[in-house]
Amino acid sequence: MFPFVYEFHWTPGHIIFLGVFFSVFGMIIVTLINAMLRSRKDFRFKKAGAILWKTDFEDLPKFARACRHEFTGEAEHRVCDNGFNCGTCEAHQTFLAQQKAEINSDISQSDIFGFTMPPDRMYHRGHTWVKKMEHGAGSDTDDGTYIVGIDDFGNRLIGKPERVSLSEIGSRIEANTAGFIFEKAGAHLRILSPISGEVIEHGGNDKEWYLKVKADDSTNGMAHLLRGAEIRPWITREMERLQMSLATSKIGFTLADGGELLPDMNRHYPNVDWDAVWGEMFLEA
Amino acid sequence: MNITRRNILKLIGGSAVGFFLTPLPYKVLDDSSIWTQNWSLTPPLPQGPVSIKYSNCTLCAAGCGVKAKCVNGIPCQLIGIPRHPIDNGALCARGLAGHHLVNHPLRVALPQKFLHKSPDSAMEPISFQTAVNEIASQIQKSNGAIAVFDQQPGRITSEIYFEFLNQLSNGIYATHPSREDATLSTLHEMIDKNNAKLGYDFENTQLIVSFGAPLLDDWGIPGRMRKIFGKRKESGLKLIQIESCQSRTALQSDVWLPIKPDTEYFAALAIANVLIKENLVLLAALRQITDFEKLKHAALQFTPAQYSEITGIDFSIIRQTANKLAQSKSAIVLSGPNPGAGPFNNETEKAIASLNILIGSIGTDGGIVIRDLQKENKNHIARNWNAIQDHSIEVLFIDSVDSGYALPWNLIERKLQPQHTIISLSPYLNEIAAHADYILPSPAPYESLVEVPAHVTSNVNSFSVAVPLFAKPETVIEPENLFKLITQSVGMQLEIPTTEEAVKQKAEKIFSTKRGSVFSYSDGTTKPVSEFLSADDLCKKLFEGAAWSDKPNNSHHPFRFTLNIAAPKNVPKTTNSLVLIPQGWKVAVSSSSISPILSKLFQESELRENAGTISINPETATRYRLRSNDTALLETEEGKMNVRVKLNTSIQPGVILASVGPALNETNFSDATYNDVLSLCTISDHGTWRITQAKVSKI
Amino acid sequence: MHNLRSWNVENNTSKGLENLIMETISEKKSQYGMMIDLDRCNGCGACAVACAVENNVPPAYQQTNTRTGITWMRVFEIPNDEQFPQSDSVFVPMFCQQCENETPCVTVCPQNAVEIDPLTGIVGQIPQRCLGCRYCMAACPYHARYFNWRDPKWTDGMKLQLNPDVAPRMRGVVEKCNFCHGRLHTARQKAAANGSEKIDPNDYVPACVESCPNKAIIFGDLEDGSSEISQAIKSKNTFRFLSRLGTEPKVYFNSGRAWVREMAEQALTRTKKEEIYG
Amino acid sequence: MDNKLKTRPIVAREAGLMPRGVERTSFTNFLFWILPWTALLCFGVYAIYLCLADGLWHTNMDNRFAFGLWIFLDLTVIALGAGAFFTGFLLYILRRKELKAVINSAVVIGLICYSGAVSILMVDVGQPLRAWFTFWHPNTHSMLTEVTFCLTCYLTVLIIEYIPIVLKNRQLRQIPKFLVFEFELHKLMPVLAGIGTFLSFFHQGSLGGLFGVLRGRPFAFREELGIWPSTFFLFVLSAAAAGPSFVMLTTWLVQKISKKQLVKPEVMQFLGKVSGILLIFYIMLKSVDTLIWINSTSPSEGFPAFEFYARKSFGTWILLTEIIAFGLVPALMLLNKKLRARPVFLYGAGLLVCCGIMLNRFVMTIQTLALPTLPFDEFMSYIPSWEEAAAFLAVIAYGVVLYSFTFRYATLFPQERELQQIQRG
Repeated sequence: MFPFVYEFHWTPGHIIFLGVFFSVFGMIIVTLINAMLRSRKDFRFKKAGAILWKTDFEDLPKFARACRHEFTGEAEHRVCDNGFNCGTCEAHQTFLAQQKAEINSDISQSDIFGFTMPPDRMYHRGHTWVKKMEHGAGSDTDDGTYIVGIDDFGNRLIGKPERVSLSEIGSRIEANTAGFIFEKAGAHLRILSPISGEVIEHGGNDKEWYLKVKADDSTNGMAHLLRGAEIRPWITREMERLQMSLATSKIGFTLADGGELLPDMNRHYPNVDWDAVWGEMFLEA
Repeated sequence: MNITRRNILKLIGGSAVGFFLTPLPYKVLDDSSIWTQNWSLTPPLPQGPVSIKYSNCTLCAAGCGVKAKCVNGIPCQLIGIPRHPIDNGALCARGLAGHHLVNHPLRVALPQKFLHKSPDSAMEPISFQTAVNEIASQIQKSNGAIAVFDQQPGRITSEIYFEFLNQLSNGIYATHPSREDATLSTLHEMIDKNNAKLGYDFENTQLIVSFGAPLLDDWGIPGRMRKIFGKRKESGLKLIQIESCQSRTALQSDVWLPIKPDTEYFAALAIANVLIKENLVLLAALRQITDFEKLKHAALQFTPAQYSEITGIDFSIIRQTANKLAQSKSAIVLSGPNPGAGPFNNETEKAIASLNILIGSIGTDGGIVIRDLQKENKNHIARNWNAIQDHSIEVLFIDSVDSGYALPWNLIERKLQPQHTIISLSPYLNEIAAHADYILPSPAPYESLVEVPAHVTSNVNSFSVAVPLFAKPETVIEPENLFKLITQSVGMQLEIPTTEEAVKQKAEKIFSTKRGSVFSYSDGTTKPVSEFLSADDLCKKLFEGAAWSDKPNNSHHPFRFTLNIAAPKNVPKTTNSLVLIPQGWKVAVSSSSISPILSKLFQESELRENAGTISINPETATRYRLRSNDTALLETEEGKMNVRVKLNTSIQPGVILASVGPALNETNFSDATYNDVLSLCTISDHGTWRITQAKVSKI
Repeated sequence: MHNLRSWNVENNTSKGLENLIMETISEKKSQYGMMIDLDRCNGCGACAVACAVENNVPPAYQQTNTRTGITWMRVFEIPNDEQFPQSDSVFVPMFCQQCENETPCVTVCPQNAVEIDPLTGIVGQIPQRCLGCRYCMAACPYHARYFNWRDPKWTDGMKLQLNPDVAPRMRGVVEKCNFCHGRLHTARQKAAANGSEKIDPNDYVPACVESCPNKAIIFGDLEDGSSEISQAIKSKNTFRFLSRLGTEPKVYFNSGRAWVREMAEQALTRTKKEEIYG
Repeated sequence: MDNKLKTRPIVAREAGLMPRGVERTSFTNFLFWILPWTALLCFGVYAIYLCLADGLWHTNMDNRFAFGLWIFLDLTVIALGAGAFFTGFLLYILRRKELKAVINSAVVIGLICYSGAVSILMVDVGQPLRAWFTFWHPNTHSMLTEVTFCLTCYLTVLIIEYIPIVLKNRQLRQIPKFLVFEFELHKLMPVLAGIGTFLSFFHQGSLGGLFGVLRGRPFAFREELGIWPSTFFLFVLSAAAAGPSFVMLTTWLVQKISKKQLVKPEVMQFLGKVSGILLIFYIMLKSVDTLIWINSTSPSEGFPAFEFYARKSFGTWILLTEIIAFGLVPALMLLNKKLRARPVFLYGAGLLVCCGIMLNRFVMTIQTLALPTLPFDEFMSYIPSWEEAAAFLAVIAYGVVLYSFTFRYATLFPQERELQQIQRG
């Protein structure tokens, strides 16, 4: 380039100066391109979902990221920084190893603070549950099909949605990415899918929405889900979170009775910033 | 090889990469820097053959030789002719940009008539014939005088004006020349031989005593003065400047006598006093040629102490000056008005001129010499402007040429009848033309053929021709043609020669005398007239660009003089109030006479003061609480105006130096929009406006 | 070698080829300089006018003043600090002083729009390359650089009277004295046409030198020991402005008046004057 | 993604653009706040249009004051914008994690300052269309080349750093590609921070060198250390000192205007401490430099330095104010832990530091040009035209507008939500 410019002479100054400048400029451009290539790669290797969750997760307040072992009392104030992915968490393994027996709790009771949380399923922190497909009698094959639904806490919190979108049949969903989209009162909520797999059926009515998913991995892919004795302390914590969220969203409003959530709460308390409350409770940053 | 889509893509890709390896894109990028130069608001340069033309500058009477670089025949640059025998190859700032005057923003392209009576004082185009008819009927029915105002007398056009006015019963030929020859013309009136044309022999003089003449500020023939003063170290020339302000000439003088304002008369008498009282001059010899009793009486009117008091100069310095004058081998005493302030009064002029007689410098080498002895063939009715009766002129023609010396409109106005018609021949709508009823534009400088006679201050005769460098527009008219039309219209019989014919006649006359030599502009050679084969040959040479100059006329003639000087009556009163002295530069007292490029001097630098600026001493400024660049109100009995204040330590305390400069960016000089400092000056009965009592206050 | 200062005429496209030819002619090295005899200068302004005409510097707009004007050659009147009538003043033409050493404007220009020609020592301004950052103006201790604050304006007639050898500058670029580059270019062409290595000194005379009626300006090659200027600068009355900055300006001044020489050496404030003017 | 469950980034209402869970004023209030600034911005843009379309004669700059208000503005905002690089440097390179609380804000301030400066610079030059010539015909000796190169690069860096902040907007983040890109970009942030620090070091320095190399301006000229004049290093140091103070000050201002706590006081105090440490070093070096200049540099060029201060308008008071009132005093205030803990002193000192840097840049530009050089020169003054002032204000208005929008629709202060919950709960 330069040698074609009138009266241009190469001097050591030019070489050093332009060398440094173009190296720096090159570095900036390379960084930018690198970021682009990496994100493309992420999509190609299907890492995007995990990344999205990771980003969302990182933006969650610490209180929402409490470790499941904190619920059970095994640990005090432990904040998860692993995206609730207990499958890869070393600490989780340690805790599991230390667990002598199933934590003793009244797991048969499905009514927790007035919520119906049946113990026959596993729960995701984003208020969805997974239940193994019960095949009809005579069928002994476990084909890895699961039903995914929204838990009672979630259902009651939202009430009756104005519009629902479910993942299409035949599409893939990733754990911790949107499995349902609920729209209500101007809010636009994505509700996280608890597991990864292929949607093979979906449906629902005014009250219950579900996806039937052929899961990728039925053991490791479920490690992060809460179950059994963890459910009660978790819901207790969630009630606290809700209370706090409601408090910051609108001063002076608390769940004074500590009792059950009314269906369609937003109608009863129109002054609350429900968008913020829902977002917080459904782990949306 | 078969053509596949892949191959084509490869080819395109390869070409794209290859393209960036060639110099082409980079060269194109680089060249675009040149293309950005094609800024639509930057004019394209004229293109075409470059040629050289020669002519003479006619912006003032000096008539310096000019070499013009032309593109497509249009001059784009003027420069002097090196080794020119008369002007020494110098052009002044005005002359260097003289070619711009053709395209001056104030130029009037068409004959116009002012509708003075209408509220907006608009101009409307008028045909020459209609204008001439209207003017002719004005002339025919006039009761008052018909006057032609010529600021550069002595030209062929001037002769035409004479002829025209001579045929009228009520014609007045009015002049207001540069007054650079003030001392010469005063002497001319004192002399018994009134056919002698006098000139200053500066080349051989040892001492010049100048009463305010701006000798080094484009006075006379600027190049000649510069050459003489440039060699002063070798020639021993001394200059004594007697002037109330430190002008550029005073700065360069050997001795500067900073007299009080307007006391030149007394300074001259004081010198005469010393010369006579102390017998410094040969009084016996002087008695042979003049009766100087009146001068003696006038000079002895006051005591040295009184002279000192009046002039503000220690008498010992006056004595020294007188001694130098008397002892110098050759000396010249001369006066010259400051171009802004008008001439001295007659008594002052006479007193200054008589010093030359006292020291015997007339007719001697290095003194005032006789340039030529001519038969005064016509009894002219030429009148200096102030000799004209007030309210007498009904129809006034104002010639297009200006003298380079200020001309207050008030001065003209007082000579006019209440009902008057003014016809301006100026090609420009300048300060004076704005007062006219008709503007019948003459050709601009370098648009017509003009002959250039010797300058009034020259010691030798000379002649050259200013050939036109530009084509003349059809909408302008030469004064001679205009007067031809007017004479026809009023039914007068008048033979009007063309300039070309007049030049030919002059060339024949020169050829017949065989005197002098011709300096050719193109090759710088000098050829004696005797070597020319014919008058035509000489004439042709003059048209090609040449200057004829005579050899010095060394004839010594015994003269007799009449020294009729009135004695001063009483000591002038000194006042504590401020005095306003207008000051101008010969080159630029009118806005239209200079190229807009002179804004470099007037507006874009502080080299020359433009209109509306006053300079005062810081001491005066402190007294009136003024600071540099303040706007102040300048008041005189005549009126008031806003001025910008400049401080200058070289100005006498109590003096306001008001610059009479061009108003470079004015486009309308009529009515109230333009305020000329000259309009604030009190014009004395002598037609001069050198001193005005003034007040200044901060706004 | 490529010679960029020939760009001054570049937009006269017909000359492009001549430039290329000319550039190939080798030329002897010169150091052009000037000397101004301040005792001869009486501030007539001819140099300033001749300069503006030669270099197609436009006349002023109505609003233009001493601080926004373009005066490649600007003459200052400098008073001594005496009161009337002991007052005296000197006229100092001020223009680009053609600094030789660490030329302030050359080193600061971000895009090489100011270059010193090794062949002539002339500091050249390439307006076509200038982006108008005005850093060079801040750098110049002589305030001898001028910015085109407005579009150049001539009347239609005057546009036909522009010097065909010098391209007018556009708005937004800096310009300054270049010792009449158009004339250098013409002289070079002439020398090249004659097959000469050296320009005839008579062919290359800047407009101010040529027009000075007092012959107060001497111009020539400082390298050439026999030139008039090389002799003239040896005078004891010769000085340069701000020579103590070490930029080795190639414009010299000369005055027999001691106060003028002392004035030139004065550092910074002339407090007396400031009191007056301030 | 195969998931056909498309999220719809449709703004149901204006509030949908804002981050969740933080309180923002009503849209009407926001409009009332933003409209006057936008009006000011438009007015400034009109003035800029005049300068670009009609020529720089609209300014009051002249051949003597070739630089004016705009260059002063450029130098000042670039110095104040140094918070971006220095906070980035502390966070990403020195791993001071607490600064995460202000990094976004610092980046936005940096972007505003740099883009504002570059825009004004483009108006300030006579032929902005030729700005690319600097890359084509670079003069490696010129400080301005260094400045141009570094500014261009660093502005690119700042834009890249600003992208993630924008992409994390509540609606934009619903587009997976944006969020993934943001994530990947964020991982590379230390590289950019490093480059930014490197570039900032050079151009802050070169801006100082800009005047320091002016041999023809003895007031500004300084001896060279290596290849740069001493002002190079002083500018780097002073900018690094003022940057954190400015970040602190703007944060405080935003807190006051938005009436909520955004950053923990410890972070502010840390910024103040950093500022104080750097400032005390700067003041020491500046004093040494001034003494060398007075006693050696200036006299060796033939100019007694105190004559530069001989005028009423720019007396020695200006030097003393710069060094003591705007230097030593705030430095000591910031270094004292007890004083620092009190907001009056902390922010008061921050204000003094910012004033100090403004005064320093003012002295370097305006005073340098106002002082005569030739013996017959005069001291001159300069008052900007309304067009210059309008363009100046436009930069400020632009900054307020951009900052306000970013503050409203993106997360500038990650601690905000938490602090809000603490406050409420």
